Amino acid sequence: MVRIYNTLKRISKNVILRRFIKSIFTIFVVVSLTFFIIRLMPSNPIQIYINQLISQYGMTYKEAEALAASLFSIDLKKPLILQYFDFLKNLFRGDLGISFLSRGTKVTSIIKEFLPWTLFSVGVSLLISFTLGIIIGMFIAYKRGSSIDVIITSIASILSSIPNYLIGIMILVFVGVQWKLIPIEAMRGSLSPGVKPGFTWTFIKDVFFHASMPILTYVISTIGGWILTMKSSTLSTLGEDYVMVAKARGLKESRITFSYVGRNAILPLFTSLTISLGFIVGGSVLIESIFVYKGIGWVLWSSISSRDYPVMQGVFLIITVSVIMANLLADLLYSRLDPRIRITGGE
Amino acid sequence: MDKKIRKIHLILGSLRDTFRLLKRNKVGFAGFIILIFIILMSFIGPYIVPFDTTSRLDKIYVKPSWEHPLGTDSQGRDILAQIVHGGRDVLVVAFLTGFLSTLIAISLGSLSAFIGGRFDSMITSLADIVLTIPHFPLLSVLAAFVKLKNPLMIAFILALLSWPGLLRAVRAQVLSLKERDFIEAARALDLGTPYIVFSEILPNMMNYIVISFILSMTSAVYAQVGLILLGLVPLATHNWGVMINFAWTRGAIFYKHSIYYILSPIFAISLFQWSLVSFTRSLEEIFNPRLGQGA
Amino acid sequence: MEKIIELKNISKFFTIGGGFFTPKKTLRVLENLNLSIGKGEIFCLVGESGCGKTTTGKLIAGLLKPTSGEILFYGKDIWKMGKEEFKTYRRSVQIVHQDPYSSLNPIKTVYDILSTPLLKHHIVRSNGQCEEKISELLKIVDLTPVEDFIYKYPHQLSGGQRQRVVIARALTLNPEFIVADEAVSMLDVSIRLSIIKLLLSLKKNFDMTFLFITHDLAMAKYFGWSGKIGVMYLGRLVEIGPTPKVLENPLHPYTKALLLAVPEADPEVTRSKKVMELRSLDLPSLLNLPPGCRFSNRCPFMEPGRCDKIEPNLYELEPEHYVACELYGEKV
Amino acid sequence: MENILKIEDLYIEYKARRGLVKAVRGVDLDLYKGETLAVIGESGSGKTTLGLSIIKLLPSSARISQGKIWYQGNGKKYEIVSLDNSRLRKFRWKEIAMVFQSALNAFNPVIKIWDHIVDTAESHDIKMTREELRVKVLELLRLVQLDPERVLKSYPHELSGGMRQRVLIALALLLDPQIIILDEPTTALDILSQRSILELLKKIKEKLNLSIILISHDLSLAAELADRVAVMYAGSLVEVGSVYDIFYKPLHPYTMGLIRAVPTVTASMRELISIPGSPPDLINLPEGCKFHPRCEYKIEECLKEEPKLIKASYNHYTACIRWENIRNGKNN
Repeated sequence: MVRIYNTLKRISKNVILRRFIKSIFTIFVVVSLTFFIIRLMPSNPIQIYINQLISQYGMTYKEAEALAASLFSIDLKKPLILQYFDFLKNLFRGDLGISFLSRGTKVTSIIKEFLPWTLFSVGVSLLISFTLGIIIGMFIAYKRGSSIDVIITSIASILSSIPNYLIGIMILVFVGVQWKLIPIEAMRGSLSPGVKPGFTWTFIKDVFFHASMPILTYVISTIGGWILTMKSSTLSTLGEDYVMVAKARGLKESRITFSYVGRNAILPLFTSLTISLGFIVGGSVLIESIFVYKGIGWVLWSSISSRDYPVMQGVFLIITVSVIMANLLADLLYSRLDPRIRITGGE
Repeated sequence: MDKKIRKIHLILGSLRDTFRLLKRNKVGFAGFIILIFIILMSFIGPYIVPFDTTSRLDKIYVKPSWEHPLGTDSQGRDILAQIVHGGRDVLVVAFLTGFLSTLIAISLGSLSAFIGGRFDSMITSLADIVLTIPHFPLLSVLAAFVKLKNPLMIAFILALLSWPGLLRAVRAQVLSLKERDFIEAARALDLGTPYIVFSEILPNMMNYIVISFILSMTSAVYAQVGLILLGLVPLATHNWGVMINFAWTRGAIFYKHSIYYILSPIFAISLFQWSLVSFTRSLEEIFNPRLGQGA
Repeated sequence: MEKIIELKNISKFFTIGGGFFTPKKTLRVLENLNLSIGKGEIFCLVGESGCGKTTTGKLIAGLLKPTSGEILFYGKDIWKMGKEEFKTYRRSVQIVHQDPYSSLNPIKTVYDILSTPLLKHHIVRSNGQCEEKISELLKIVDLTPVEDFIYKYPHQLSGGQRQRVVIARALTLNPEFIVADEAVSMLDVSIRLSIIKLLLSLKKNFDMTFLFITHDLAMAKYFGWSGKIGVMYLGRLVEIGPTPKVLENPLHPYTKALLLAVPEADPEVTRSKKVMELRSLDLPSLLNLPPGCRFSNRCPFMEPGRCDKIEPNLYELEPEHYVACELYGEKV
Repeated sequence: MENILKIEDLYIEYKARRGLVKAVRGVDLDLYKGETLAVIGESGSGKTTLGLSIIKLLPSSARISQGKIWYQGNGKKYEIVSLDNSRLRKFRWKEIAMVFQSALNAFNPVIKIWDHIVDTAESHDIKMTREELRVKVLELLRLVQLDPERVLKSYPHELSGGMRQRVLIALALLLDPQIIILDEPTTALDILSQRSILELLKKIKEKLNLSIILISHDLSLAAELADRVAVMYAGSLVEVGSVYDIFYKPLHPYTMGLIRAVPTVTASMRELISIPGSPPDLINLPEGCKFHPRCEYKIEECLKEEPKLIKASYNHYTACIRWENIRNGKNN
């Protein structure tokens, strides 16, 4: 008993471990939530599917039920709570069931095929917009009140308030249709047919060719937010005593800008980073559907439209897990950058 | 009697002050005016501008003219009329969502701050979890199970996801206000908990509440139109989202002459979102002058 | 003298952390506190920040509940009182805070601030009476002409004026006892004295009892010359006695150190002080208190094996003058 | 005596929403080599603005509208107001260092103390190897009674308030400046930590023959440390003189009022007299002498013109036309 208590105490003292356990807990909650939504909703998808099989293929109820159960990897005869445990067990083994639509395809292999494209496009755009946003935001904070500040701030605030899918549609309409600057038809999908994955120029070029419009959309729709947040964070950091003392100490301007202002001004942005991550990944459902960029968001949408429940469930889970993991990563990065958190655990 | 009048004068004076401060921030003031305009257009406009739903095949995708200031759609119907008639649904859902999520956030947030202990950690953990789950995928999955027929239902589901942000703010505010000396003085004066909550704490949080209310309206617009766009909400009425969905699913996006039909709802939604956001920014500046640029 | 407030073996611990994922820690803010305050007396509680004097004030005002021990109001334990009795107690004890900026609700006028308790507790029967009573209160705290202040918001008043409104608010319920928690330390030097004089006039005119909490020994001396003083260190009372005795003949090493350390507004006096050399400059944390006497790790007179082992007893060396130091153990 | 700093007819204004704040108005002040000059004033008297202007570190809303500040030390002579940015940067800390009021936030929270030292040294092209720098810093930290090895490895938040203040003082001495400005160096500290800082400052003063400007609202700090005292009220100097002249023979009604209003601990109990009214609004200053609304010596002439500093005796200046009446104790 005492040993368990001591272990728990040690765990609770270690911030990183604490965050990790919290993430695992969140994943567990989401997993359970997904299971019970699917099983308990008024229009229970398994039941719908069984009915569908009966009416479309003339199966008996037993046959249909057996087929449905095998697709979900669930024994429907067991009590709900045991089904739940089975579901957890399967999940732990990496078994997310089988697609309704293309029979025989495992949900996990669908995820394996489509997830990388989303991670790639979202990751690249986040990197671009975060970096650019920080640089521009800090720049206009230093130039506050000037006309360049006024112009950039207004543009940023307009960009940050327009929903990202509307930006996507506008890009499609203007760049693709009205001005015909890009071949939007050819850009669909995530890779052109015939291009072999590998570390070749053709492959890399093709990857970027297909991902360019989603990336552009993500960047345009998020950069405004980064600029504004960084600007206000920089402004408040500039008002900190230690910046004034640094000036009194006669430190070089560059040293103050990067080590004193910059580094401290970025810290609060990491909290926004975690929220923004969920938002962008969530938004990929819309953006990828608009550009027909075949990532996990597009799969989610098409599985919803075709009522392919196992895929829907698996993909939703994986999206959530990736966001939680990315949050954990951002948290760890943050605790690396802020010694106050690293050591005391924020007390 | 005299005192009542003086009190009214004081209130009027502070309203006038707020308005004056609002006018000082030009962008915020523009946002405010546009917001008022959009609200008036969406709620009173339909009584002034008629919407003729009959198809006019001779007038497909007509360019803007005096008769059709924004041109016509694929069935020859006036676009302007559709914009005027298509705002109400979007606004109602946004408003309801803002209202519901603010209600949840304020009640849970202040309870959490007042009760503390296990209850508090439970609520904050729950808020953390809801905040980490990506909302839009969850909404789309939910939409596959629940027929989102009426605005109240959509608003309710959106509100169930959007309270945690405001809850955190409310909780932090109540925690800090609770420790303020004037609250302690009110306790020492035995003014009673209801009085302390409703008359001392809540009015001091009004600015947070108003701002979060408006911000949750913007996220409601985002999610609602997004769901309509993907066709996950039954398309019963004409609204801005439905217009975009039609443009997208029926291929108008890829048709060169349909540009006014696509851009009109996009512009209307963007303008509405922008006016909400810039209005809140100027409110923030009024409530917290230190955020403003220079003294 | 009748005792209005008595603290018996009061301890107050706070726990921090204790969420699902955070460790729990106990802060022993107050331990084994005993003191009593007679009717019409001024009791000054002095000590450095974090020594527990504010917590003591809040316990006496009934704003916090002690972890253990009893707080007696005219001999009755306040936390065992019936509802009505507790109400009488609560109204009899009022508090004046340090920060005149945060102790007034920024969105209420002086009139609102003062009228709410008056109306709520039926001290006045009508609005007209209320206005009369408010002018009376404002006159007591020297905010005249009344019309210039009654409809002002706090932000339209200076720090000193706000503190006067705070005092007027404390007077609305005709209290017998006022806890003044660093009531002047945030005010400008030229304003402080006038507020102190206002408080003294309340004692004289209304036979008010005061608990005056301060870190400023000179203020405690001026305000509490006729009363008693209690010196606190890390959650314990180390010395209690009549103010002139404690300040002119301090017994506890900590009190001595304080008196020698405090700079004074008189060049000759302050420069002729011989400062006591402490063994450590830093105050220990409440989470990691030294064993035995809590001052033992800094005290230059520390006797190893005694001071750092035994909790000191309270010795009465002179009538009414107590000290919690084992070095006086043999003398008694 | 040799002048190291000379402030000539200095005017500083702030832009605020309500109008122009006249923070410093026509200040003339000398600092002699090796002396400690205390600038005493209440909040809003302009003392901190004056201090910041000496290293030209005013916030962007402030403007020096008139005046000059001459610095003469290390065989160099500068006029600080007209220094360009790059020369100003090299001048700061090397010639004049400043210890700020809020030492709690004076350090960059994300880098260690040692990095602060290196930053400061590198920015001023000190011709020292890392090892030599380390030796010097260890010595300075020992001088301020800190454990050098531990402190250098620490992040700012790992040190207590008193420790941070001592680190900042050590850091101020790093480049051997000629002048140190101390802005409320002990306000946030406990009495015992405050005392240790005061003793430390005395030691430094003795050892290093520095010129010190001490900015404070606390008369007792001036009494403890200063050779000369300058009293500020509403943006201008009202009295300048030796510490003994100021405390024992004040010639301005404001100084006199302050001294009569501040209690002491060890000196015998005396009656205190408060200054009526409150400090003026810096945007709408009264006509004539800025103190006249609160002054008991006021005559009609005081309302007409603001008096300049008048030499009353050797090294003793006052800005009051009735100083002779004050000296003779006559008010008629």
